[in-house]
Amino acid sequence: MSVVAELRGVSVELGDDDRRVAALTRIDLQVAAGQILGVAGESGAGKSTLARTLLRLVQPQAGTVLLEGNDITAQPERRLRRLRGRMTMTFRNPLAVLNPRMTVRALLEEPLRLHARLTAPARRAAVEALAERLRLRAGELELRPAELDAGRAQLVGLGRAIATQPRLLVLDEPTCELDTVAAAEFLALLASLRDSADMAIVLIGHDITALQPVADRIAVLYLGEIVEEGPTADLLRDALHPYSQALLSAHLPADPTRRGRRIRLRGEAPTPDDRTPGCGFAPRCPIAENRCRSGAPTPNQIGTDRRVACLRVLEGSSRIPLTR
Amino acid sequence: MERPGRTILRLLGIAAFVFLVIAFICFMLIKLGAAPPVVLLGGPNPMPEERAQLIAEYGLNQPAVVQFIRYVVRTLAGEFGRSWQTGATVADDLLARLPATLELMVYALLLGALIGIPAGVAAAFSRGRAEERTARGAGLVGAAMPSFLLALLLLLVFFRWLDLSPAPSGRLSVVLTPPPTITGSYFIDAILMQDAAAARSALGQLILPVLTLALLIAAQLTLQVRTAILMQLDTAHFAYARAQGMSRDMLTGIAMRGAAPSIWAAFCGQCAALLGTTAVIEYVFAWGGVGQYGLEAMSRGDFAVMQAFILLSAALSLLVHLMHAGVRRVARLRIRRA
Amino acid sequence: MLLDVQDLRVARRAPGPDANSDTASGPARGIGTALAGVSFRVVKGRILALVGEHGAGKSLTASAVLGLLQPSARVTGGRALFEGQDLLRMSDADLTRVRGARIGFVVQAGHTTLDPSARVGAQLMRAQSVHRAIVKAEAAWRAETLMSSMGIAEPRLRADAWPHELTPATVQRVVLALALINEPQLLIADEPTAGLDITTQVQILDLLYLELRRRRIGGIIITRDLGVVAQYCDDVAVMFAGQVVEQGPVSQVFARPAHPFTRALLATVPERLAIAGNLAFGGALPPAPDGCPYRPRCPEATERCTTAPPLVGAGVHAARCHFARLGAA
Amino acid sequence: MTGRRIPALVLGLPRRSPAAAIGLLIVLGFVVAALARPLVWPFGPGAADASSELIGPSLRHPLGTDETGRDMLARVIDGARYAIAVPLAALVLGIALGTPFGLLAGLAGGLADRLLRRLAQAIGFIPPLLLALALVAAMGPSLRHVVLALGVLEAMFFARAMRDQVRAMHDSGFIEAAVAMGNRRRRLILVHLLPNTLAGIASEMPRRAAWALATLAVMGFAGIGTAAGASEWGAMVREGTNAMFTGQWWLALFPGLALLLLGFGLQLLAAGIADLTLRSPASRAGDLAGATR
Repeated sequence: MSVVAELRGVSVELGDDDRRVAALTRIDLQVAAGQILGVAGESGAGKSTLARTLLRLVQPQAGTVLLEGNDITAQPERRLRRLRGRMTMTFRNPLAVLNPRMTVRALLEEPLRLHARLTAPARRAAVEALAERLRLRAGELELRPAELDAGRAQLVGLGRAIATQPRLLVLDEPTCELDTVAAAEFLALLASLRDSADMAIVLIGHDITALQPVADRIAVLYLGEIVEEGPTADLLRDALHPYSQALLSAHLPADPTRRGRRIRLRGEAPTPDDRTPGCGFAPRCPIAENRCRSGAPTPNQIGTDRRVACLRVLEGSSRIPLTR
Repeated sequence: MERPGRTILRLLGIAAFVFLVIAFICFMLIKLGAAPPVVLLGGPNPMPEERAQLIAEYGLNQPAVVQFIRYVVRTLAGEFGRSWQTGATVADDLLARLPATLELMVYALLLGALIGIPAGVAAAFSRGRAEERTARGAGLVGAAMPSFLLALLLLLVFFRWLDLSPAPSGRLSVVLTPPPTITGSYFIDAILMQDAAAARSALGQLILPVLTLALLIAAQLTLQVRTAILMQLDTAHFAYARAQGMSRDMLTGIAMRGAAPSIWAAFCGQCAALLGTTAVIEYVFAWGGVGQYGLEAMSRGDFAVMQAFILLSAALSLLVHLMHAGVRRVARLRIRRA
Repeated sequence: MLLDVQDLRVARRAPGPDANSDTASGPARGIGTALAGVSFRVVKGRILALVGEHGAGKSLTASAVLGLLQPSARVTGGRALFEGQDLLRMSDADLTRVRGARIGFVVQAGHTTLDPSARVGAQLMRAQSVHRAIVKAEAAWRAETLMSSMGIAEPRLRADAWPHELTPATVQRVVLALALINEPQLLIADEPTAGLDITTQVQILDLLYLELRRRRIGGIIITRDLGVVAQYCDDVAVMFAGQVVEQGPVSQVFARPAHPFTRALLATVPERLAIAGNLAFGGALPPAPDGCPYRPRCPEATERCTTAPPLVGAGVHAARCHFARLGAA
Repeated sequence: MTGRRIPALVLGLPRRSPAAAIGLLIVLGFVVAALARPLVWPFGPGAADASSELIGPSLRHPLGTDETGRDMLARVIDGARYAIAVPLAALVLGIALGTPFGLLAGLAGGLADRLLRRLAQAIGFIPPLLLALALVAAMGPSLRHVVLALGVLEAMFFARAMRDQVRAMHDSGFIEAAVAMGNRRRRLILVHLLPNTLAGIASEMPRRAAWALATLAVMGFAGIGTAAGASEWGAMVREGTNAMFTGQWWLALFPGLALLLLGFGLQLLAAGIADLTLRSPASRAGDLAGATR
């Protein structure tokens, strides 16, 4: 398995000169070809910034961004533009990212026009093939964004992203505006893509459980830091970071016989403005100790391929006792 | 949060910038002129000594930059030159005519708001019914109405046909002597002096020009207020309040509160643009205010007056802008205090 | 019986030219969103979930029951008996006395419900004075008490806040308080936690659930999240293309879904989602205009499905399908 | 709306917005009248006829004649040429001058944008009507100067409108998506930005034309820039004002009414377009939230 995209110690600050806010702090992340990496986090965790950093749409203040082993951290936009067919993304709000004056056909054609040297008939054929892969219905190619619903629009967005056969595909909360059925269809399509095209996929969402059906690995983001990362099955079975546990327990199982016991967190998901020294999760953590409020934990390797950033994890005391 | 000293400095900086830009435009009016500046400033046939004086005063034989600096300095000192039409200094002319214009504008604004705001509110609340279409149609006709045409129509009906109003011959019947200046408003001054005849005449003269201006203002305000309120009616919180069973009065209150900033902005916008329309109306009614003075200067090429008039109009709208921003700031502070 | 909706029908014309009309988004514009005979019941002290896809008519049903339809839609038939009185035939003045007083409601996107130019406390007090004569001090006291039981810390301080100063979760708590302040018998909540983070979502839902139970209020929760249905609701009505295609107690419907659409819906749940097989839900296919509307997407459709399916019932659990699988287990 | 073809859009207009349709009809009516007058009306605007001076409205002269016996209907229709051509030219000039500036300022952002905005704000303190009058008064009366002055002021408006559109669009999703896709700057502007921003500005055009028309008329009425043409409506009203009070009301009234009608047509068109493009935001918030009655 070859690593397609990698972040090494990446920190990103956003905002203007008056007020800078740390959106991402010391992020280490790898995603390999044929793999789906799920990234879970609530609003303000830095999910969208992470997506944009992977594609170098955002310039990090520190660290290295690599695509297929090449450092693209300092590449000028002119050079990056040529790579934009190899690294693509879809967006949260699928309807807003489609130019309202273009037809679905033109929208799907655009990436090919920009990145593939094809003759007009070849491009046409490629669009038709793409439409078939997305299972678009007859006539849908001639519609405009205003005539699509969110589910279809996200499908078009996905088509635009995979048209140039990218190496890296980043999906920023692709199902957050979709109905359950449309979302399930989208994920099924995504899984089939992973198997057929050998690309690295980063799937971002706010709920671990929603990522579970397709993600091979999951990273949990809190206040711009990765608090836990590991194989999906391990993380679901035995989440080690208190926040991952809380996130998992907040999921509502669609099974009336399973009345989950819940971890109650204090307060709301904070914004980067409210960042306190020490562990970012400490103010809401049910098992936080005094040392958590002074020293920031660094990610610890647990087992062969898990990382957890919690001071209590090494002693094996990071599990929160469940209460109802 | 904000240091007052810095804010004041910033405001002064902006004011200086605005002044320079406007002064530059006024200065350029002469440079744009087809005739030599001496003619523009001194009239078609200036006397030789007048000529020499003008050249010295304005530095007309010096580089343009120097001329501009001189112009700025003179303007800041309140020297606007002489009108070759009246022979008096422009500053004196303007000061003498300003009360007449202000009187007209203030009454027109009050009456216009009194008609326009309720009409706009009523139009918005009767959405989809005949009342709304009537109010909106009237607003659109008013918006399309040339100011002078409305004035002439009113004169035709009330002066020529019905003979209810006096001739458009200024602020007072020609047979009366104006009251001594106290506030500058003939009507109020006449009342203060207990001069019934003058007061009645002043009021009679006021009615038609004020009505003309007020109708024009009201038409625009109706449209703007209607839009502002409609936007409130379309908000989810308004729908929610309505669904909760609030009475019509409460709902009106909610919509008005929400629309208040927009309505205030619309009103201030009307104030700021009013001098232009007032000038035309003064011209029709031979009102003798600064508007008529400025307009006639423009049509005859009296450049010193023209420059001063443009400066004055900008100063007025700057004042309105400050008033608008000030009130908004206070209102927002009230919200932020919580 | 708190609310008994029988065969509710709503017709909707395509949006006209005037700016004030509504616009349904997406391809469903003007068609397919009308209600074709919706029936369900809400029992005192129980919570009913209304689930279905976007455009199935969930919100429209709530609007029709509350008499809050857009001008482009109108009720063409059916009854909605609330404590014996038909809401659909009530005069506007009578309806006004019901809404906000005996029926509370929470709408989608709660933050837009609050008046941005009034303090939170004032809005809570205003909502009380609409329906009864009340002394200011008492109204304020009740507002604070309710805010506090909605989990808002320092309610007195918060009552003085403007809506824009509050976090989304606090706003939602205020919206809930607003819906409950007149002690309604029925609460209709349309996507009460849409857009909230999942850790705050459970906080809000727990509160709502406890409050409904404690006051023995009947509830209708409109949602797309089957987890919400499973964890917080007693009964469920599954809607598809303007019809209730299946209804019954949550435990029975989830254990033995009788309608193919319900089965498809339940299959989308992450825990059950079988990604390996190439799942075809047919989500993009429009409903059929006649016969069974689910026919185009139904893997089990036969010739018989071109005729309108009957409501097949076994006790409290019923489904609108020729081949409904009921009560086998 | 974007999906519809132009003919369908025009044919469907009366149903979708009666206001816009009526407005369009009025404006087109003036255009046709101005073009077709020589073909259908026996009198010319300049044909003086000593035998028929100052005749009131009659069958032969529906709008009467002036003091030199010229047919007023011919003159009023002749005036439509100015009333249409001058605002149109000013609009074209304003868009050609203003939009590039607005586009550049909007794209550049930062200091250049701030400076231009402050500049526009400062100039904006002078009431536009007075500034237009002063510019023409300064440059001297000629049709070219009138168009130039109006065009410059329209340009300021369109620059600002374009700038706001670009800034708003810049933050919208599809521009970011286009960047993420690797669009070149030029393609970004020409394919993605410009068509969408121009569409946003288009709805303001009738209102701006109405402004230019009204300002042109005031120039004529105040005797500034009368070189615009003897049969310019504002100038005709000015000439007829005194006659109005001596009984010949038709001299001033009919050109004035023509101004009102054309202006009203433009305003209707603008209002209609605004209705068509602006949909109430609440209608998207779901039924319960959107129900307003």
